[in-house]
Amino acid sequence: MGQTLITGLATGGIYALLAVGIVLVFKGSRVLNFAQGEMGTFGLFIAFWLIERQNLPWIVGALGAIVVVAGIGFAFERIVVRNMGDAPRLSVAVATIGLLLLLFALELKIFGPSPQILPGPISGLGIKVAGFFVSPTQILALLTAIGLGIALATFLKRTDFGLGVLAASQDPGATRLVGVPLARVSAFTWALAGGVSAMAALLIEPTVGIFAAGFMTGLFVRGLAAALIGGLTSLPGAFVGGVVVGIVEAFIQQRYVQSTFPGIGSVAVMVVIVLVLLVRPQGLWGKAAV
Amino acid sequence: MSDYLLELRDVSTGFGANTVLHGCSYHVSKGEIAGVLGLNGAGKSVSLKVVAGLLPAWSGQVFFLGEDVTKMSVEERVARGMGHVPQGRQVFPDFTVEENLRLGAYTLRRRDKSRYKSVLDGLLERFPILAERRDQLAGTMSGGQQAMLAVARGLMSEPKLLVIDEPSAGLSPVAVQELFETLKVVHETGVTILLVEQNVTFSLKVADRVHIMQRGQIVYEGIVGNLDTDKVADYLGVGRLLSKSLKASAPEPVVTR
Amino acid sequence: MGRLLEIRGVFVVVLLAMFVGAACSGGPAPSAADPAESPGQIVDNGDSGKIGGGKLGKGKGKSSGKKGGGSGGTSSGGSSGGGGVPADATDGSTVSATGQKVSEKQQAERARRLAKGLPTVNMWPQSTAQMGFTDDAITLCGHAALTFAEAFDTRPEDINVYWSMVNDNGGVYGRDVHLTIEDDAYRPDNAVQAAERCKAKNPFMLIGGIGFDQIPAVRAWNEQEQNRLLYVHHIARQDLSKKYSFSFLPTVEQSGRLAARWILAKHKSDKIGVIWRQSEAWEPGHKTFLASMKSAGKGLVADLPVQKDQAVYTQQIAELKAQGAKTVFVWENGLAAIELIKQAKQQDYHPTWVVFPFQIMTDTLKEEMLNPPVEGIAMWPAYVPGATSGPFAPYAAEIARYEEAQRKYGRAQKGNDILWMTWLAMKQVHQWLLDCGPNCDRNRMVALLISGRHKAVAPNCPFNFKANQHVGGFLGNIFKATNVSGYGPGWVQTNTCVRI
Amino acid sequence: MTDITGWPYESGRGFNFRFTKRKLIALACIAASIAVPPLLFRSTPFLPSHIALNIAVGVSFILMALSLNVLLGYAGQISLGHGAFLGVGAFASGLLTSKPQLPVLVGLLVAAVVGALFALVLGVPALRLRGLYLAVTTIAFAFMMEESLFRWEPLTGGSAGLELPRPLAGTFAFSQHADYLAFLLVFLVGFWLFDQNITRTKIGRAFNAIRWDEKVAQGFGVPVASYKILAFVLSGALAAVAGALYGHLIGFINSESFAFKSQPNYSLLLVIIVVIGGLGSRSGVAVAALFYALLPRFLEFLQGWEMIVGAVALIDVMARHPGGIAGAVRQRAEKRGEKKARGDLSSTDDDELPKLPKLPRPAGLPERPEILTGSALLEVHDISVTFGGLKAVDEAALTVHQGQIVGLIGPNGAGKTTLFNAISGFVKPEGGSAKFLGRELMDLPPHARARLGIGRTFQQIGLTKDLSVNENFLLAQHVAADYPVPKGLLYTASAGGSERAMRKRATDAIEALGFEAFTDTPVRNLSHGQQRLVELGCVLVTAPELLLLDEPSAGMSPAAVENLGERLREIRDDLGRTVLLIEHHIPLVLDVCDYIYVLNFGKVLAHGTTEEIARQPEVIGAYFGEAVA
Repeated sequence: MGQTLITGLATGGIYALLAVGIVLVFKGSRVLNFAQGEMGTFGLFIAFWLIERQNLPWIVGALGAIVVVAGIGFAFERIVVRNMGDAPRLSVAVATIGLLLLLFALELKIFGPSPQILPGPISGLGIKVAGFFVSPTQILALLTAIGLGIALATFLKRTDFGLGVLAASQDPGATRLVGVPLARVSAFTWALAGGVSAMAALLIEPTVGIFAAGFMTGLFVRGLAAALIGGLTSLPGAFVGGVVVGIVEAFIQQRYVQSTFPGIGSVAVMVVIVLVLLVRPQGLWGKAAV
Repeated sequence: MSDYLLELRDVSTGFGANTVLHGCSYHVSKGEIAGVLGLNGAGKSVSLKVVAGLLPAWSGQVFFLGEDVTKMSVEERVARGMGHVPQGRQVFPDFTVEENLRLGAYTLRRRDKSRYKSVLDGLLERFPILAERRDQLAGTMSGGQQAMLAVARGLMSEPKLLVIDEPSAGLSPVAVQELFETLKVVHETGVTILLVEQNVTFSLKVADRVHIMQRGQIVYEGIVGNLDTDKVADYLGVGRLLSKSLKASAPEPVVTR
Repeated sequence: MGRLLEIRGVFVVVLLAMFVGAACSGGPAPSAADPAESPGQIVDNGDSGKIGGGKLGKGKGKSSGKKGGGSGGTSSGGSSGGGGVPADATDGSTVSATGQKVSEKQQAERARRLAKGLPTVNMWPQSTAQMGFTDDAITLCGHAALTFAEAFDTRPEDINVYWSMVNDNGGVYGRDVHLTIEDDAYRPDNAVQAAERCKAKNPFMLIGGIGFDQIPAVRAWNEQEQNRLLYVHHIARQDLSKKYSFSFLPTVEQSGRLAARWILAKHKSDKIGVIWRQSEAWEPGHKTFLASMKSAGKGLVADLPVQKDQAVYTQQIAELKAQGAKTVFVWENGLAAIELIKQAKQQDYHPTWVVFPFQIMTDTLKEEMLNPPVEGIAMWPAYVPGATSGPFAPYAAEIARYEEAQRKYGRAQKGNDILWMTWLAMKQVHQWLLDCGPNCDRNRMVALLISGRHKAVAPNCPFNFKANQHVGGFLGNIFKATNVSGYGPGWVQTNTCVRI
Repeated sequence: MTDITGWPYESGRGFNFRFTKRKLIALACIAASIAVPPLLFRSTPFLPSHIALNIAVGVSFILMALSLNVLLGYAGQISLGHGAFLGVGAFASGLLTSKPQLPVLVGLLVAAVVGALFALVLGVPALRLRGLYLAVTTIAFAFMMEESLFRWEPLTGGSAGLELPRPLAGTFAFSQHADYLAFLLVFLVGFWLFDQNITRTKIGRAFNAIRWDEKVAQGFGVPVASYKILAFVLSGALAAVAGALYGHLIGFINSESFAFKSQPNYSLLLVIIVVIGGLGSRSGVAVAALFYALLPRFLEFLQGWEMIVGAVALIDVMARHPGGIAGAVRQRAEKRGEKKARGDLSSTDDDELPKLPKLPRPAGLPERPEILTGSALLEVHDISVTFGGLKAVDEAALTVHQGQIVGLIGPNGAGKTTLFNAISGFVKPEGGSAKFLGRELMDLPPHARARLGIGRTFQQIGLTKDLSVNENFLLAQHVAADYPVPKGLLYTASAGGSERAMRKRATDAIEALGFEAFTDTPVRNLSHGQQRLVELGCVLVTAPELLLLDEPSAGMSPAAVENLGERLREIRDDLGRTVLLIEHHIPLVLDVCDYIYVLNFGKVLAHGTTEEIARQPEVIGAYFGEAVA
């Protein structure tokens, strides 16, 4: 029983990281970034190239991936999101689908379709934690998720620019009228979201082992569920949502591990999404944003 | 170049195929409270959006502090000293009063962080209701209190010009009265005010000069106190009923443009 | 009502036009000849004594005049028909399937002996029986998971190493053998489209690569009236209804039985669990495994279904650990096994895994494969690059010849188990082509196979099509992951050609 | 009312060509001529089989894209998981035709039914969701199907999948790709006719209205909920058939063929095709579908580059033309047309409202009870509406008698529009009742109230702005379209008759307004005054008993306001209609209204005849903040 809870918490931490990326972009430019997952996979390929082909240490590969994907987020915002100005949000969402397909096609073209294996930051066997068993990478994932959350929360609340980012999500018009450069806020959130998605991918991959093009898109939907539970506009909500989704999925899968009906876990996650949308579209913390 | 604090010169703009402003021009001199009046849909608020930079002008120019700012971004105009009290107040509901004020001082804190404390305390003194509710979320405050907060937030960046858009909409008469006094006090401290207001009497009480807008153009401009009441009443579609009350407050007419 | 009729009328008219058009064109359709249903005789103009009745021209030169089309079959229209017997069919020398230099005359003699009394097969009409054969070339085409090339480290040019070697030594009865591989991306729907591309090349033989899901799809495709190629493929379901498909490897069902027999022999005392891919192509093996276990009175502590590319197995591992399974049979492909073992190690769970052994697993997991050593069941001999001593000694010569050919004709890298497996398969096909003679055609090839007269080329395990005319394999090898000196962890053969 | 779904809509006009009878027969011949050649030249060099195969794939893509266009293009319901419907159709047909060997046509039929059922399951939550939230639900639905149902071995064979045989016509099997191409082309003609029947009947217009603004649709009597479900069901059924046809073409499908992660990802690719093709434009979508299906197949050397180029093209098109290519084409066409139209306009002062159309009561209207002149038409008793703690309307009561013009005045934020919304049914009041002709409105949905004979205008012009003036007049007659939906889909004689009557009535109304020049101009390109006029015309075209007008004088010049007064009197006296009018322009109110209610802070401050109210200037003074002095 406890083991399932631990596993749920660990994967939940990773879903939370994904959800934070989704919520950041939604707060920054009121757009649901469908490429959030695939940006992570692209980061994995960059890390793979740095670590395996140029055999640099893991940390250098990871940082390289985070910087490159943050750059992709920044560039996409600067080139596309900005000059779409106040075009309907769905057109911008479709543009992010374009980014998803572009990254997917680039991965296939540059790195080839075959699955790759990337070693985790700390290998070695699992450790006993209060009688239950967790792998080192899962612990690292959870710690990073929490650490990033705290760092982000303090930055947003303490600094002026951070306050500007939070204000942008409440009322973009008023934010500009107090002198906050909305363009820079939007660029910042997209770059940060890129970095966060690369970090999430780097932490998920070791637990899964093998990754290929499109690897993260499957997990994107779970990150989306987590963000929705939080209400798409609240960072703490995204965290709680991530953990909830992780634990629900773990318990359902554990309960039906013998059954031959496939994909019970993902069915549970989807039912959660639909229920949250029907009952409380603005999620547990957020305000009705759309 | 322009010798007014703020001047709109032959500005036309609109949305898609609809042109709203057709060569609209008006000006605000330093230390003055200028009111822009007009019926619904005359384009009053649109002109403020052009002043703020939220809406690009298709043609014509906007001058602020004598400089042509037509192409300048919203943020830069605020940095140069243009404070805003937006339509419908648009306070940040999930922020406390103090956080709203701190955000209002965004440009001030970038210019000179040390002045923030003194400006904040000064304003809290002048707006006691805000001082009491310093840590209350703006979203939970009443319409009148939010209006006060919006004005205070606009003042936090020590603006040279405060642009206020329909502050009285949706306020109870008592709140309107308080707002009137506040604006009078604010004006005394030397802040120039550009006011767009649908409530005619309120504007005439507050403003020094009045510009009347009709279908995207200024059709009448005059100093309060010597307005051609019949013409004003007619433009404002208020009809003869109200001309009586207008007469009381406007002695002699001024030739129109 | 006028308008209503009119609309419906238009629709009906169009449908009628379409069917009428179809009906009338269905009749004297110009090309799609319907092959005779029942297997008939080998088309050979009676005197089986003479090979193909064609005059055997002299001289080795490639350009020697084209002999008149042998009686083998009139070539109607381009390469789609068969070629005749090449002039220099039996006067040169070539390399035999076992690697010795041998004269074509001797091989032709042996083919003629084997041809006597072959059962009659008439699965292809005379006009297309020799498709893929021209005077100086034989075309073969295959489908395989090339997109997983990097993972399995195989490229089209590597797979062609065997035939480059044969063509360099005179080819088969003077004909060069050209093999092209179409990529099926390890997915059944792509495999059908790859087979479609192969069909456009009119190959003599369609060869199927690894893939429990891909092969059934192509077999079904191949039975359709306008396809019907001679399809030789890797492990697949029994499914004898597929008349045009042959495999000299055991079936999915037999592999399941072999695994059960091995586990009962070695791990009877342990608690046993099984993880199996939930798919129609994998289900038969799982069924026979369970049946064998049950017949031996051995219950399973865990029987867990998984999906293709499931990637996350935490719950299954937790269940196996909870049930205390000491030996786990992984009825899934190599990539899934890697993820499973990797994730199990992270959950501090170390049973004896029984898997399909691939070199990518030992190369990736390295030491994690060794304690306790992972066991594997394979239908091909073990291979570790460069290792020729110890258990590899019996077929060290073959390994050396393979690696030498890789260096000479391939991308000069050290080769891997997939290429080794392909090398052995091509070697077997070479033997068949030689045994089938210079005037071979598809009917004769099939007759040769189902007669059981051909010989299995070492180190492949022996096979025999006599049992059911379509599946020849009935033996398998048992591997164990061990540290091979000079290379590191690799698969080593502990038990050879174990009976199923 | 801003565009709730936040979606840039281009009307279905595009460059579709309209079908008359003569063209229909011509089309049938074209279809036959397309279908027969592939049969005759089967796998000869003229049409080699792999070319036929690629073209057939192109045609299947068109069918799939058309199915999504109905849902996303016409009705504006964002479905990002359309691949799931393709899969459902393919597996349903596969199951029936591979194991029990049923004929393929039966398989296709069952696929359509199953697709419709699954669409129903997805359609119900769609009723309450908008924009991005709906998009997310559809993705969740697609993932649920892909990761569970499509992998359920007994149903789909799991990763081994199913074989889908080619159809049989008696002994003739469509095994050659050229034959199957012919089979597909017949279905293409069928889809095209079906789609055309949607756009030219009340169904397509209702979809467009729902896409633009549900309130406007309800105002014209469109039962929005049931039409949304209809959009999902039609789209689901068409998608299932298209998926099945594609399945039978490639002969084999497994759990991954329609997966989200598969290559290509059908769900997203179809969205791209519909969006790039320009929403709602049938021909644009078909061209985009062909382009996307055939490009990678014919330009083999592109290998991998085509997806990169495709993705960049999509991002670029979205950035520059949120309305898609056809949208861009239309914008250019309209710009030319608009300049011409605006040209003639500037000559006349567009705010002069010419005479309003005096049209007889349309035949198809539902029966209405007999009304005695002067009797109470609308009686509202203590309606209260609160928004987040703020009492927008506080026990308001008013009565409107037949043949009267009643004014409702009050400062901004006094609750006037909220009261209107309560009467029209867009807002649920806490308590109180509103009787119209004795019928209690509170237990009727908005569209039912409209059918009773209540016309409504909106502050931001209640028209479908991307549809043409003519189509708005047709939409306005939705209440009078008395043929059932299935008849409309088959465009039966009765449906055709009713449509022709509505078309004639629309042309009469447009002529009466003198707007013939702008019949086909999208309303968006008219001036504010003209749009106001078209809205008035639309509301009047079904001769409703009561008109709720929300600030018609907003943005009008004094001269135009004078003219508006004339028109209002004309509506009351000549057309015998009753009007409840929200207005800011006091002189207009005093001049035109028979009775006035003054509202402030949601309460009725005072009410009385115009003379009584005029005598109490302090009432209006208070209204203007006189108390401030």
